[in-house]
Amino acid sequence: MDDLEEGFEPKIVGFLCRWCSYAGADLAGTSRIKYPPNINPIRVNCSGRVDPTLVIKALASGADGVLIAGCHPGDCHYTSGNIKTLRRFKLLQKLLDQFGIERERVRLEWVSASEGERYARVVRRMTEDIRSLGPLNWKKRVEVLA
Amino acid sequence: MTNPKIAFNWASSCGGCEIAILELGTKLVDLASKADIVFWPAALDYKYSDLEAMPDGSIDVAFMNGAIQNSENEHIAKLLRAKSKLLVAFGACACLGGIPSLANTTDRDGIFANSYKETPTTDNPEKTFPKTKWQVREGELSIPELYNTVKTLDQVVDVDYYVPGCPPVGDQVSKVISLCVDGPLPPKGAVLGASDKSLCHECKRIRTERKITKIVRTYETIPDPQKCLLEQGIICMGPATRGGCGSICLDANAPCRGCYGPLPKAIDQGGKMLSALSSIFDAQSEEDVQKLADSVPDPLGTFYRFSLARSLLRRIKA
Amino acid sequence: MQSYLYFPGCSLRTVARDFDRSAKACAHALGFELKEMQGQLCCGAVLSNVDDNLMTKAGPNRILARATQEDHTLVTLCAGCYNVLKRTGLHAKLASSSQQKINTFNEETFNGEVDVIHFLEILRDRIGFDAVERAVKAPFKGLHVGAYYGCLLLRPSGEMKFDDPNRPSILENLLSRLGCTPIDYPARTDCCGSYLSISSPGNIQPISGAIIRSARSCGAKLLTVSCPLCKYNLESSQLLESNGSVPDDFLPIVYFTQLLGLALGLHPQELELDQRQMLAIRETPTLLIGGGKK
Amino acid sequence: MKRVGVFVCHCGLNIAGNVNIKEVVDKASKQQDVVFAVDHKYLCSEPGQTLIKDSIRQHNLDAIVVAACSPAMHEATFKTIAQLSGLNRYNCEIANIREQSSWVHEDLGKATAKAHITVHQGIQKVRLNEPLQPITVPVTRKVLVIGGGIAGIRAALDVANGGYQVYLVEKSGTIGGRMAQLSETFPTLDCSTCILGPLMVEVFRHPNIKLLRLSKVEEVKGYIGNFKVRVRQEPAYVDEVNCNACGECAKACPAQVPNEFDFGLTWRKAIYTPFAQAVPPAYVLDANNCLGLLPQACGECKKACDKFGTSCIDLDAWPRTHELEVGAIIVSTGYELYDATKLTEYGYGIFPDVMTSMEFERMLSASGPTTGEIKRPSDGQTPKEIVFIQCAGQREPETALPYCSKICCMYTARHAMMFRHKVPEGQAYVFYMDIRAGGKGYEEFVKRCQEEKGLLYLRGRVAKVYEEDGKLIVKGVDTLSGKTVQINADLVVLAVGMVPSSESHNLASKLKASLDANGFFSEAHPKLRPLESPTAGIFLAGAGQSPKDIPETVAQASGAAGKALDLLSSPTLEREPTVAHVVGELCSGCSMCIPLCPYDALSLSSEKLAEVSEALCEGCGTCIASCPSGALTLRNLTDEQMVAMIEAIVE
Repeated sequence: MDDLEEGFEPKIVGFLCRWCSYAGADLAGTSRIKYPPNINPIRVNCSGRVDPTLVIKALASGADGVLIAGCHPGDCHYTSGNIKTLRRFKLLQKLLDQFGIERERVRLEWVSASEGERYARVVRRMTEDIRSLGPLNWKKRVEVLA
Repeated sequence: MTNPKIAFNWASSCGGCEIAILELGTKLVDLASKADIVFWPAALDYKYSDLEAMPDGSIDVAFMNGAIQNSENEHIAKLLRAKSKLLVAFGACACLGGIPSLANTTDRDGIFANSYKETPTTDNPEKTFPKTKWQVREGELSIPELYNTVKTLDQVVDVDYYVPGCPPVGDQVSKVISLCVDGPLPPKGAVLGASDKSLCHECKRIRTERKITKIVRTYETIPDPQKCLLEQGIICMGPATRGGCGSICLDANAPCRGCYGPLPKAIDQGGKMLSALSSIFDAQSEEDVQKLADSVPDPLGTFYRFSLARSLLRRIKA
Repeated sequence: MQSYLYFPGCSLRTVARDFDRSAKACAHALGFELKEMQGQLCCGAVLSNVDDNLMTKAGPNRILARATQEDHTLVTLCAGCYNVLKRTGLHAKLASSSQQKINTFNEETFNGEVDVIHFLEILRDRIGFDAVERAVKAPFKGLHVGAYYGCLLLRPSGEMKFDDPNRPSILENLLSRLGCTPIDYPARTDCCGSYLSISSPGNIQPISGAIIRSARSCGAKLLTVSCPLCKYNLESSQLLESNGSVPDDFLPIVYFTQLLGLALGLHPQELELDQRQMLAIRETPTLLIGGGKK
Repeated sequence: MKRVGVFVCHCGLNIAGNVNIKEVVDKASKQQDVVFAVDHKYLCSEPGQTLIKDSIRQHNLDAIVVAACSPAMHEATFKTIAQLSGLNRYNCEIANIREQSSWVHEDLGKATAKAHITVHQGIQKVRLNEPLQPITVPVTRKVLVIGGGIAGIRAALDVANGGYQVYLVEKSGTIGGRMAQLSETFPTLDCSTCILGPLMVEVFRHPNIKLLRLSKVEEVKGYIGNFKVRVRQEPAYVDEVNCNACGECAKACPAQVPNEFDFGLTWRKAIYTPFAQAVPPAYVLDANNCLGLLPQACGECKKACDKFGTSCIDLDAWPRTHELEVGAIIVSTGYELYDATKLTEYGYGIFPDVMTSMEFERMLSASGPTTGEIKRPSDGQTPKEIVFIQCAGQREPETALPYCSKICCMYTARHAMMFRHKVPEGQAYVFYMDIRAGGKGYEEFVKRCQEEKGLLYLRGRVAKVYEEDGKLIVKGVDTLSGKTVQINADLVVLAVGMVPSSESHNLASKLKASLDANGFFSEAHPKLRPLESPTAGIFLAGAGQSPKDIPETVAQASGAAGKALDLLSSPTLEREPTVAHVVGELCSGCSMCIPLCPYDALSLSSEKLAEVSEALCEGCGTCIASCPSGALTLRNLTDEQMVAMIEAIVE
């Protein structure tokens, strides 16, 4: 089932911090920068709101990838929420390695309110990477190996 | 009126839960006086045929421990469910998958390869692996089929109550049994014999500052018995684990391993503990954070030691 | 021996064979080797390297995609190849939609996994000019050399990030380590006329001519370059000036690798230096060729 | 179970052009709990809002989802309309189907699909929203103004005249900023210090303004209406009240230092007054260049001062810290000049006769290094041929500044004009890309300079400047004639761009106010909220927000002051109630959350359970993410809601 399915469109859940990354994504919009529609953002006040459990939840319930995006270190609207995110993310990466989930699927990126182009680039690259990895389709994987 | 009929059975488990029941000691005698034990293979000579012979719903309460790892486990679970009014998942394995569900970090072939080939002590030149069926002169021999993925009891049959713990601690066990026998019965799906708050709530150790500068493994130190183990850098699952056990491990100066399972509102025990722990890493720069993260040995085995089958991901990607 | 994956390009096989040979010789003398990559194509410099015309990028993308099979760094000598390949690599890194188009067209995915560097960057950043200086066996005695950069090494500076586009110094720094006296002249970063030499050779003369005059007036005895086309233009403009015949004050043009080679004590023939060039170098009485230790 | 209404906006063709609105409406109407779904051309318009209002009443909806532009645009508008229609404003959710759907995806089908999911997310969230009441907090009715240039001066005066206390923090020894360095101002050729001076004095004398010079903001805590700011003030070593600016101390001082006020074109002493009209009118001692205070090495100034009986120098003075409590902060940190040495094509810093426009400005000033005469720095000769290069290092995204500094066209015209006044026989050339003279009387001014003063304007860039026998050879192109030009000049003046104050990045992180890509303070909305930072309670004035000229700066300063006064006009203000709170029966007091709060809003209660101070909580949610019991939740962004939204996406 790992083979590239024809016309496979990755489903990416995005957690965007309201002050930097969501604003950056908005800027991409106002600047009419095009990027693939595979990401669906959830607006959170701070990337620090993103409980690793929710990332795992997203993967377990059918997402092919998860993007967490926050302010650049030092620029956090809440001084250091993004650093907490970084701490959780690094350990989460290690855990997901053990579960066999490829690193390309779960990413933490810093996108400031002025980096519309960067946001678009991140989404493009992530969509491409996951497309070449193929679907994650976790539920099915578990059933197959009942 | 006749005494209520109760049954005990084990699936894929170490037997510790059976011992936990035997540990009731004389209380068992009192139990026997007010309830008839109609099935308990570990202690008394019962055959599955006896169980099959019973009419459906004829058992009042059945306590099943152990995870579901093979066809036999599943068959008996279903059988016991049919025969019992109440089915109680007894112990960490039945509730969460327990230690056996760490097998979900591999699959059947992986287990066989390891047990019948790779281990240094194995001598198996013919590369013989277990087969579910085998022809011999006398006829066909069969053994249960090992599953790729270990399951919790409620992943194969409907479960009324849960009693966590590896094993459930003595006094909780007697309380639970008498509760099930005498009532009043709590709402279906309740977790019995455990607290709804985390172990930290009953932990007597002193907390000063929630901060982790270095991960310390238990063999590397003799922890200060007064201070919180987390703050000494030892990974203690206490914050993400139900209390009710009486913090016996901590009294023995050993960290909680999480056998009482996730808290009522926690989506995923491992994920929650991972988040709580890493959040207090004393590191700002990416490099320092990376260093601390790398110093956590085996996150999966640490955070999901008892709950892998009950976790969101349940097993590793094949 | 440290080995670098190397892309010579068309000219270095033909008109600029001396550039290729001398570079390889110098590399050897400095303790590394240039390993030619498999499956070379024209770098595409002959086509204008404009962003909206994807076809011009198809070729260079192929080259780089193939290079990834062998290494993650690709070395060039010709300023033209360097410019085209480096910028192609940068474009690929952006993972833009146009890059995706190119990849689909080429049926090879290339996302900028190769860094394109110039031979000079090896000397400056990997080996270090100090080490180069230590390897010098026959230092020049103050030969007045004008470094000529042209455009392709430096511009667009935002992408090339090779050296200051207006006041570059890398060649001067190298030359002074070899014992030369690099002379500064305003025209050293002017354009040589590039492919006008094909479309309208007449226009080369004034453009390149100005560069030669500027260099001469500032006291250059010869010019050193890193681009076969610059060399061709700077030479032909002088010949044109004295309609075909070689003028007495002819200002010879040599590749920087040839001067480096001499300083490293290599024989002029290894470096494919011709008589006129050697003459220009020898004419400077203070110069000492070969053998002599520091 | 809620009755949810969904409203989908066309936004003209902005959304409808690339999203199938009908499909979105149809799908939405089939969602759980949705009892009504409709679309409209412009929901933010009056009829649009009325539609929402009426539908809420007719279908007695108790929650709505508005699918339109980004919440950053009109969330407040729609929440208010919901409130006016009898809903709790927190039962309104925005689904952003413009900025993050219709505008960014090529394929209409795909953009529609995404828009649908976005709406679905909104529905899932709003179903679980709880009605909330805003939190009211008191307001400290004082204002902090950071930066004492013309913007800070104007803002401080307006707030102070409004009757509120102002702290004006200035890092240098005097207020006045860049404007004080200017000779004249365009287009009226007013003497700059003449119009600035009186304002500076007014600030100095104003009873409501406390001026803190030689000061820097060290730490900012708190939130809108209740900021706590720590300011560190370096000592001036001179008692500004008693000093009568006689200057004897400076005469006595043996330490010579390049005078930054003249960009190093002149010298000053280590004890000095920046310029004649400096406010406060007192000398200051620049400790970095003093021959030595600790241990005292010289003390000549003190001797001189004592000799004249004023004895107002205290060489043992120490820095002071001020703990200020303010309700609003106005940031007017101004600009600096782009480092011209980076523009190697012009050879600034290599050729002495290549100077920046600000240096030229000082040279024009009667109080400047040459008392108003124009001279070549190299030999003191009067230049005859002068070249002004506009957009030096500007509008060059690849190598220098990507933006236009807006004022250079104007002051260059003025400079060229002044040159012709002072050197009638001279010739001035101006290289320009295009003339940007938008502003009252600006175009006329430039025309006047060009025509009356016979300035030679050359449309094109300069490729390089180099020296050849005593002359500066300026090589450029005249794009109108399509020819390259070469000018042998005596003096070259570079109109280098404005860059934000070097302090601003540091300050921004203390204020938690964001900067744009070029390091200027970002505004909350480029069109609708240009005076505010996205961080509530912080207002912007002057060139610290974007390059601008004096009139614009003053206008923005007064605007920012007005905003601040508006905020201070009421003793209390309302804060978002979407904050963290603890479910007591689930909390086990493990205290893992407590160190995570950047606002110290979390503490352990008497019953040893976590508790949140709602006034302090900013609702970032960092603690929620780490609560292992799930006892901490964020109001209207609970884990339950997050999961519901995740499922809306992956289903």
